[in-house]
Amino acid sequence: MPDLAILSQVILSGIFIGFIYALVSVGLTVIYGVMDIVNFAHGEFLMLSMYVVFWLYALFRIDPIFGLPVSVLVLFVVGVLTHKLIVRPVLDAPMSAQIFVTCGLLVYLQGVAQFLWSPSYRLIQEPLLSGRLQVAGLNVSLAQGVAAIGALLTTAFVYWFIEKTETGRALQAVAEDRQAASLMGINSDRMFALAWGIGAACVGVAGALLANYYYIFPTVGTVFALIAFVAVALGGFGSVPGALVAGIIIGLVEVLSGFFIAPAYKEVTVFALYLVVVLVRPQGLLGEW
Amino acid sequence: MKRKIVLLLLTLLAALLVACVQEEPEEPAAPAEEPTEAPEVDEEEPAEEEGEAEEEAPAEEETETEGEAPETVRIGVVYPLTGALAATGVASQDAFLLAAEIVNNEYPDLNLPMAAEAGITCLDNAQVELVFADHQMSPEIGASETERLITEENVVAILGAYASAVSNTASQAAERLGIPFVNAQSTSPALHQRGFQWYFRTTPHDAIFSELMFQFLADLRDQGTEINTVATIYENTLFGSDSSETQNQFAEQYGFEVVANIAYPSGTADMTSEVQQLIAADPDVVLPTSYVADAILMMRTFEAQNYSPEAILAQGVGFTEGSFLETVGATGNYIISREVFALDLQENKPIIGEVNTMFSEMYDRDLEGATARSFTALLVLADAINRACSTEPEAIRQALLETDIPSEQIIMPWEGVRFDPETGQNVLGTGIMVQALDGQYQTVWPFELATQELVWPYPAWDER
Amino acid sequence: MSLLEIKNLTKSFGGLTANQKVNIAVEEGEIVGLIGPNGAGKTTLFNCVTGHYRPDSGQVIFDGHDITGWSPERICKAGLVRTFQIVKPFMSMSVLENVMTAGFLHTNSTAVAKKNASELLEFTGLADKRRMVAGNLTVADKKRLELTRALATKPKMLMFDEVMAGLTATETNDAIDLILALHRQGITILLVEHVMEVVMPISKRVNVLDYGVKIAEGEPAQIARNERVIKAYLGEKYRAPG
Amino acid sequence: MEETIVTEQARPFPIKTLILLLLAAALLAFPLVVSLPFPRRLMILILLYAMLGQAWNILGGFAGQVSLGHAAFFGVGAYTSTMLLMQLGLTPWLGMIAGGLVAVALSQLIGYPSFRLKGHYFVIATIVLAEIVHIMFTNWDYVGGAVGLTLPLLPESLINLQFHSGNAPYYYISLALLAIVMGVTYLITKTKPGYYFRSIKDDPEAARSLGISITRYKMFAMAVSAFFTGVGGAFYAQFVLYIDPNSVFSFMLSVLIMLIPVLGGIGTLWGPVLGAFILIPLSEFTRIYLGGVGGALDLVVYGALIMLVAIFEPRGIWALVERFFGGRK
Repeated sequence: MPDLAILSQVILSGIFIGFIYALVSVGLTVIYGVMDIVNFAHGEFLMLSMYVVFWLYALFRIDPIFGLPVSVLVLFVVGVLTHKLIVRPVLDAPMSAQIFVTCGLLVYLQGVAQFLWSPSYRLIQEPLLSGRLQVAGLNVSLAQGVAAIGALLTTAFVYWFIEKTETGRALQAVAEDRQAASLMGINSDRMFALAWGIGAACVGVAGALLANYYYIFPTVGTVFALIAFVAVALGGFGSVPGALVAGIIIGLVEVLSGFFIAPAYKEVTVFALYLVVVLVRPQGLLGEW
Repeated sequence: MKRKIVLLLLTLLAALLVACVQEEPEEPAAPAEEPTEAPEVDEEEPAEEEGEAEEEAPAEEETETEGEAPETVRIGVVYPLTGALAATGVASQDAFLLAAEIVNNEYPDLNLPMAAEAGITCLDNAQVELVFADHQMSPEIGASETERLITEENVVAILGAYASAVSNTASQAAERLGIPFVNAQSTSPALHQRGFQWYFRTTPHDAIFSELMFQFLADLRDQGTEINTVATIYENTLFGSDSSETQNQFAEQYGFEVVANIAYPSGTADMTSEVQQLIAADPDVVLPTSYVADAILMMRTFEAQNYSPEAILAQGVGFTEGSFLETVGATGNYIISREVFALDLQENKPIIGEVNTMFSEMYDRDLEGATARSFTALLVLADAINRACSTEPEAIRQALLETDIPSEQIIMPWEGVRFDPETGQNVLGTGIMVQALDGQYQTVWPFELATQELVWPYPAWDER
Repeated sequence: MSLLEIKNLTKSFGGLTANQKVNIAVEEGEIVGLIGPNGAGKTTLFNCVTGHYRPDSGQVIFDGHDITGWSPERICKAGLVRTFQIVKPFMSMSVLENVMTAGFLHTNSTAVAKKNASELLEFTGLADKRRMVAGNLTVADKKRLELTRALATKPKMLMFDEVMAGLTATETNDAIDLILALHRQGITILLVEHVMEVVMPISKRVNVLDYGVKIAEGEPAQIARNERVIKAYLGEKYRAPG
Repeated sequence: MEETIVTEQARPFPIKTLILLLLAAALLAFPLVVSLPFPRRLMILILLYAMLGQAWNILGGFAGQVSLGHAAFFGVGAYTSTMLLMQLGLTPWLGMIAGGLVAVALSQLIGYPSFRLKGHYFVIATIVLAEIVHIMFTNWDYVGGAVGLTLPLLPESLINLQFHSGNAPYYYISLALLAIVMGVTYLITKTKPGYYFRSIKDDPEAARSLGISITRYKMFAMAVSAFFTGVGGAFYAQFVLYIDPNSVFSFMLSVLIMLIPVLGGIGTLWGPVLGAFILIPLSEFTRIYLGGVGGALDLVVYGALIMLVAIFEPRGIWALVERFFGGRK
């Protein structure tokens, strides 16, 4: 049995990485919840936002924490454009065509990133949020701690926005029944674009926070994408709190199983957990069926 | 609406194409030249006819474009130019181009094979022309591209393929078609043990490196440094698992205890559990085997978790790739790695400095392990072609077998290049240990080549 | 013994009881109606009987088997076949293929399935539309198709869920004729309807559900006079003559 | 509304037969006319992927169960035949069938839990299960772990399924395999299982009410699909002579197997073939002519084209072909 310090460190780290997973997943689940479409290029959105803050840092010495709003804005626009240009035409097409189009986007964005920014690994070397805090004998990387708080705030904001605001309710109405919503005078196309914007903007936050300590690379999105898909399904497609809870659970399970079983199998345990959960609750942890 | 989308996408495409076309001429012997309408080479066994065909066919091609231009010798280069290892692949591409430049023109001041005169002297100063292909890290594509280069691009030899898994299939294709395959970087020990006739490897392989690492540790121990335990942490594909396996063998042989073997999935999102396992096992020396992405994440995680063993002794690659130190900055300091090459070797070998100056002027970066080996491999091959005095594969193969390039004529710390006739492995290859100090790798072992005092133990994160 | 017997069937969703101790029996060869206002629990009962829901308690006996909790496909194979209130034709298939699909329950031969399907379409009057994609049919024709399709499984008993809802007067009359024709072939029929006009004249007996409870059972004329039924559901619209 | 007619393939249509015959003749004659190994290799890949796409199509196109985990079947097929060859010296032909059968067994194991899930939950479950298999093989030392397996070079012969002097035999074998899969698919579409598959895709609830055991038929579709995918994997192993988890189990392979029929037209007999004939050369040629630059331009073009097709013809390119023929009729 490892000593308590190591164990608590492992758990803490699991929660931290879990928040990042949650943040990436929240964006995905918003898009899904409103439109019933899984964005397979979601990881590439993350990659884009990381490059946004990286270039702000490299060219203008703007720290990621100040680059964050820019990243959110850029990603919002990317999300809206994605909807307008490639998703709207396949809105009523079969699921496979929707997968097809977002897979195309995935390949396209990876290619563009490598073409424009070369396949070099990048890292923001000295962000403001560097260094580490010692809290009760536990090491807390400042960047990861802030990322966790940012994830929590963003999730809470998105939840508040969808549940409590007029626009949020309009989003829900569109998600529920597009035709009924349009009878109520809601412009569903605008709501869809908004959902894509919000979904991508969430990744804008995630990317900016992640860039404080993670490497940046044209295919970095794939590292997080699969986990995000699983988190969204585990939490329940379309459920924002579900994505948060699932993200943290996945982070914890991954780190704990990596520590106690073997790192080589840590993804297996996460995947197995997903299967077990959906077999008992086919709609995911907090999903509505 | 739809029309708008098309316009947008097409404009984007066009813009990218234009950007690309504009870039091309900057590179000598730009690789993307239009595929010449494969001159009617419709033979079943291209290997046989290659020799005769070579005499005329390429000449014909050239007359079309450049009139009286000299004959060219085409060499195929199969590397990862996109995907996770694209950075290294593209850098290697530059190194090959520089080597070709040196072969093709007169550099009488450089003490390198083939440098003094222009082109392949024995073949009327024929120019070396490189044909690049991208294998995208896929063993299947690696094989098919090799085959394509041989049969359609009429290359006389193949340089490939960086990743061991791809070198495996690509060299198999070359073996089948009877064309020499020169392997500059793949370090999987299994590769030269397949009994192939056409496979040549200039670089030392991981078993040699692993042994060197333990010789280094044993040397230190003999000097009184207390080292008892080691732990391997490795990415669980071919490269990592091979490396860990040989390290375990040599640990036993040299009398070190292995307290943990930690395999992790390459491209993982988080390394906390791996690092915590290390902390729990508490080895004196950590032996990581990683590609660059994982290496970056690993060091950041060490830092975040405030973990500092006595030493970090890496199996090169991810930790020594050109971009690594530059990317991680101060975090990378004090890492020790086995290396095939270091710039400070120029203190003992001036030729390294000369070549590096050319390289950095042309491509705005310094030579490192991968690029130096690419560079060397092409020179070795060109030298063999020159001695073969023929473009016939069998002649080149024979010449390769007779290769004997002395240490002074290569930019590597090797004792030279000479291939084992059975396996095609360079028997004179060896390595060095380097340590990162102020963002630069400096040679620290063998002690007689050292340009810097070894820093041991690895300083704690807070004491830097 | 009744062909279909629903005994004390109870089904609730959360706190809401959709059916409470409902008892209904259908004799072989009968046409029986099941009516009730919106939200009376007709469709829930229907789904419990045909296996799409599992009842909380109670029994469903069909043709001597206790089919409670059986899967829909098994119930169909036993000879009890349903249609859907919101029609569910196989949208991408042609009319003929729709019926053939159902016909494969009793044959593995495509030729036989095709022949049988063609005959059935002749019978139900869809023969000239056999090549149309089902998704492009009118609502009335979709309902007709669904009925034909159900027929192709050679049922002992058919259950129609609001088969006449949304039809014009002429279409309703056509549908009634068709149902009577089926009845003449010896198929037992349970008609669940919200629109009463169609149930009353052709049903031998009528059951009335209200708030999940069966409030009346009897011949159409009796039902029409029943105070509770009138109060719950009929209003002034359908009083017994005289 | 115009009266849409569902085409019945049985309708005599000589032009169609003629085209088919010409196509078959061209395919048979191809290696005789083209002797360069690379175009042949390209054709072999096209035929192999057409076969894989068609196998996917049986489950994803006809029965409507979109799987993104087919690499698992491909991989176990490749590993089974290879292990049988290396351990027992079994001829790859039997290995191929064994590989297919192991894939079937795996499909039933995967199908049982995942068929209870709907829509995207099912898709994610297939991804996750395939990834589990991938990771297991990566860490399973008996089958070479991450290092993979290098097939022993055997004397060239039909029974050994190895040909070193030229790849025409591989070509004909892949053509035959595709022909078999096409035949089986055609048969399925014309018989009871085909009708059942489509009914499950169109409306599972209605299908159940008509006595169709949808789980059983989904499992059946999955089994057929997995079998041929496994056979394809075994063929691939013989063809490339080296397999490792990252190339035969990769998620991107699953995506590619899906993209082919989706591009060509899912749920159609010819869609996957068409898709393979477009997608594989597209990816090969963009790589060859654009990839050598190292600028990833190939990916840009490839990705853009995929999006364009999806936007303009979400039902796949076969729909275009049908419209074209429909217009001329």
